[in-house]
Amino acid sequence: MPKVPGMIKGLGVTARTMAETIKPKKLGGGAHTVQYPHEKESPPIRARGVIALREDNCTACMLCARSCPDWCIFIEAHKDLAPPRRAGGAPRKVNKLDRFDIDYALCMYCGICVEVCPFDALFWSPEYEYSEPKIADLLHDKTKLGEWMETVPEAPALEAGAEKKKGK
Amino acid sequence: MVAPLSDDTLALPGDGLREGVVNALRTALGDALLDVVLKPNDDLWVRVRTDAWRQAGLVLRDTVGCDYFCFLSAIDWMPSPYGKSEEDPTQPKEPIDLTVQQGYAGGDTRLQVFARVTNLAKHFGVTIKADVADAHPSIESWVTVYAGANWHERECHEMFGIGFDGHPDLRNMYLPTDFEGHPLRKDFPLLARMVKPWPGIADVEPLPGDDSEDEG
Amino acid sequence: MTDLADRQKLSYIAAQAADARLNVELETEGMTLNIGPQHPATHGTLRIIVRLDGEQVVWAEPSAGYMHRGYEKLTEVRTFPQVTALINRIDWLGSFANEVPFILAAEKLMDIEAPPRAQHIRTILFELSRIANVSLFLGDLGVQLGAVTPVFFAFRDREYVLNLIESATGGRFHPNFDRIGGLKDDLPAGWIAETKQVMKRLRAFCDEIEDLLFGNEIFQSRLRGIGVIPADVAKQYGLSGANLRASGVDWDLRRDQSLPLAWDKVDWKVWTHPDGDSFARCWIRLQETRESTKIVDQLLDTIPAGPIMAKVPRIIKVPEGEAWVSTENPLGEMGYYVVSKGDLGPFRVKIRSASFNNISIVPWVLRGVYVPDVISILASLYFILGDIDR
Amino acid sequence: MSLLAADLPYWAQSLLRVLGGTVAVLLPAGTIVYLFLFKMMSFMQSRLGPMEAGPYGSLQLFAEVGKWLQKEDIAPENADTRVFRMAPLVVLVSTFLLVAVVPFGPDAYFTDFDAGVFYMLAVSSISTLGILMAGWSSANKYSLLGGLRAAGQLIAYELPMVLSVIGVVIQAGTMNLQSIVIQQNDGEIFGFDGLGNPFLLTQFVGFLVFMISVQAELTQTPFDMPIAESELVSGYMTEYSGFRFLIFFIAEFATAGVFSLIASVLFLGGWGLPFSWFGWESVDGIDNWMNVGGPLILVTKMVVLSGIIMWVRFSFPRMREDQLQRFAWKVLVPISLVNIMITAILKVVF
Repeated sequence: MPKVPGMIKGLGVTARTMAETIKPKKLGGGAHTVQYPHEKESPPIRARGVIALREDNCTACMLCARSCPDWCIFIEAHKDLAPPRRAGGAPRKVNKLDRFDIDYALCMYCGICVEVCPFDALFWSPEYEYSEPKIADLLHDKTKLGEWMETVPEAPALEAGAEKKKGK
Repeated sequence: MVAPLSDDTLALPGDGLREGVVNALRTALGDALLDVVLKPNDDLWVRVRTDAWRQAGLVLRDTVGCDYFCFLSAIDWMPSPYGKSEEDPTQPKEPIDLTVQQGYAGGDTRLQVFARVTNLAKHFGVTIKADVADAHPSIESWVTVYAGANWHERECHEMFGIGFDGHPDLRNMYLPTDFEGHPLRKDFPLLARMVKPWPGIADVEPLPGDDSEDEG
Repeated sequence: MTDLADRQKLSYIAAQAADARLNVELETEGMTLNIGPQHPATHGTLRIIVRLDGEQVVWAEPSAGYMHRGYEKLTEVRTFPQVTALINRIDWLGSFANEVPFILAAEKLMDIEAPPRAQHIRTILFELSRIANVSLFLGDLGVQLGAVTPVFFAFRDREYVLNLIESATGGRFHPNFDRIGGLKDDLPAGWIAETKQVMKRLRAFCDEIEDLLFGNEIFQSRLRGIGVIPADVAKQYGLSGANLRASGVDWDLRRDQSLPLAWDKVDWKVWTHPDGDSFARCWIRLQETRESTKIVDQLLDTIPAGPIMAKVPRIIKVPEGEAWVSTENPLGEMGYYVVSKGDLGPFRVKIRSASFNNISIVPWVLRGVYVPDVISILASLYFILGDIDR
Repeated sequence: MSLLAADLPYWAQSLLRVLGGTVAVLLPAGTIVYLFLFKMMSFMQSRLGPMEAGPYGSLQLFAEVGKWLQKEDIAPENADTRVFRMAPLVVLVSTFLLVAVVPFGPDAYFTDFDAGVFYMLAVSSISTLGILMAGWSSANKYSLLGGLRAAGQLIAYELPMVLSVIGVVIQAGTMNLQSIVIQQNDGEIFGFDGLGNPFLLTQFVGFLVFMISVQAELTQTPFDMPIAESELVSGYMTEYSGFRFLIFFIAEFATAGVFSLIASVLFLGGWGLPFSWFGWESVDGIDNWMNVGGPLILVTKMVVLSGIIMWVRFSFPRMREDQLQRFAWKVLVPISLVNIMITAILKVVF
């Protein structure tokens, strides 16, 4: 067979792609793009979208703030009395959060804070739609971070051959 | 399977390959070869006298066969006088030990130039170091040995303030021409860490009327 | 080969002649053209100052540093885990590949080795980031030469690779997944099957690009014999990766050094090309993308079971010492010279990035070419700004 | 004589002609931009293109025009302001002048004069002037390089274009575009008149050369060095924005449309269908509905041709300046000269 000139082949590639795109979705064609915001792609479970805070678990131990490479976590707390664990015990002294801010304008989404947290207070949520017109509004306080908790998914099942993981 | 490495790479237990390199360097440079650290089957560090820097490069290129230029840079061995800016301002500052202590293959000066070249045929690399005087840090240029050293020496010049004699064009590469200071020297402060307070300071208000220290 | 060397010589003579013409024959001044820092062809902010006689380059000088972020300084105030989060921004298109040599260097200093499963998955992700990176190059190449369509194909199919990386690591561009002693997490269920599908796609993408671009006669006439770099010059300048192999040097760090990664367990080929011209560099990258999909396919079948983390203390202090580890990254040889003083963080990290060396040859290779060739040569050398400036 | 001329006063005729001319320039431009630049290009790249403005994005063009019109009219400080401002208009004028000779139907034409081909080739080079003006006056090195490249390129490709049309002129024996259309539809090939005699068949080489030259005249890829966005940012258009850029943009696609119209007139039988289908004997026998149907047929042919132009544009990389010149002088010019010789010989023989 004589060699087809490369230019003709090139025209063939674009024509084929056009046919693919025009072909209805049902037949396996269609565009590869998604018409945001009418339809949305759901990010994978592990996607690092936004950090959620479970306030009750936080002990203000400062580990996350110290391990943050960007210094974008700010924590203040006060001592408080909590009801005893067992009935009849003495009330426990706990650290209650006054302030837990993450400045998403600085955050580089490395996930180190979530990883170092020893008390399971920080979680990743794949939520991504929280852009703001004003940069100052990207500072999420503890209420807002707490609201993200609803969007935190279960950790995905693991591929065959993986060891069972302990903890989170 | 991938083609096996050449026979020379599968070095002997004593790593005859790298020992051969050291011997070749010693023969060519004599007592200008100051120190050697050899990790068998892993890596090789040599330190040469400052005035033998260019000659060592020539020997490495022509005799040892390391004709591939990997990188050239410098180290400031003085510990940073500023620490990591991660201390509580309310606590007294711990003094920082500023003794200069060099790494592999030793050294006498605070600043050291080091470079790495590779032998592509026999699959090994050599890290070569040389001291540069603290007062007037300068050393011969490698541009005539390895053409690629040009940019690396320019970078090194602006970042460490080390002069390279015989370099054709020792302009700043990244910084503005009138920039003062040498950013990668340890005594150059990292301002980004100093203008902001460290957020890692524990800020927990005690219960009213409770002065007992932290527990659990 | 001699033919190409002759062409290079001719372009040199042409540059000299143009230089002479500027001052003597016509008493013109020539024109200094700033390509960049804001220019469509410099993907980032690289500035190239060229002096022209007509459209012929008499002299060219890249001016980097518009994006210098001082990573070598920043690493000195960070702990080892924090450095990992930082350095995957060096070559932002192949980010996981940036983490690996640094982690390997730290592991070398600590004298630990990741378990086989972790090594395997590291290699897979490494190759995926290579595919993500180089597929974008293949598309971008078209844009640099005026063909608009390939880049959309590249973005289209790279998206699938990025989705894979995201579903495994959580980050599309900055995985921060590699840890001293292993990996952060195991693969999610179903990932292997999905990856195999995507690899099939990517091979089809390579075929499309080959038909659309590499087979095109205009494309070939634009790149063949342009920007010839002979092997000895390439080695002198420390060119690496596809740029070096395109000059006929058979050198691939994946094969030519022993690292605790899984490349030696599968069957693949190192491609070289004798010409050393722009076309050779692009062609090598195309072949390497195909080769990478093959590597990934084979590795997926042989992932060993077991843990993904070695026994590592919770707070990592790296013992005193110096270590150099480099790997064959998408752009070329990427290495870290890590000096530790037994602290939480490194004492000094010298980052040897591929693009810095690859671009340092630009003044040499651009003399005597025409303005359109400036673009095609730069495109074929393939640099990422973050990788030059660090 | 023209149908319109018979019934209407002069001012109405003129008004109608101006309106018709505007429509004839803007409609093809709009069609090409929406159909090919927005949609075909997107489909070829596995995406959908603009979808928000209007059903299936069909009003996107109006949105774009609205955006451009709102923008400030900026001229660089060092620019030669008067020339800078005039340049886009000069380019657009060439398009309007071109469309004046295109026949749209048996009676639907703006002018009908005997040197149509000659005129068409002459006015098409006015746009070169505009581009050179834009490149020179912008006070920008990229623009200057782009303008000079454009001048060199357009002059180089003018020649093969002229030479390829000469084949048609020899075969038709006239330079009147209307007569060329009628000849093609009225003609026969070796006694078979089912297809008429479109010059595409007899002048295939000429057609190819003409289309390649058109591609170059329009500075579409693979001949888009004057714009060359990866080298020269935007070439001679670098400094333009707002409605002056819009005029360049319209001119680019309107000219693509007009050249496709001319190519279909010269090679594809223009507004006509083979006369034998309807049993028309001569021009006078043509039914009157062809004055409406003719333009539609012509536009259909135009869409096909400009589709090919755009298809090539979206698929190919760009050539280098010296390669382009070499291609024009060493390949296209000799081929079209040979084509003229063969046509002339055959004309004498038959």
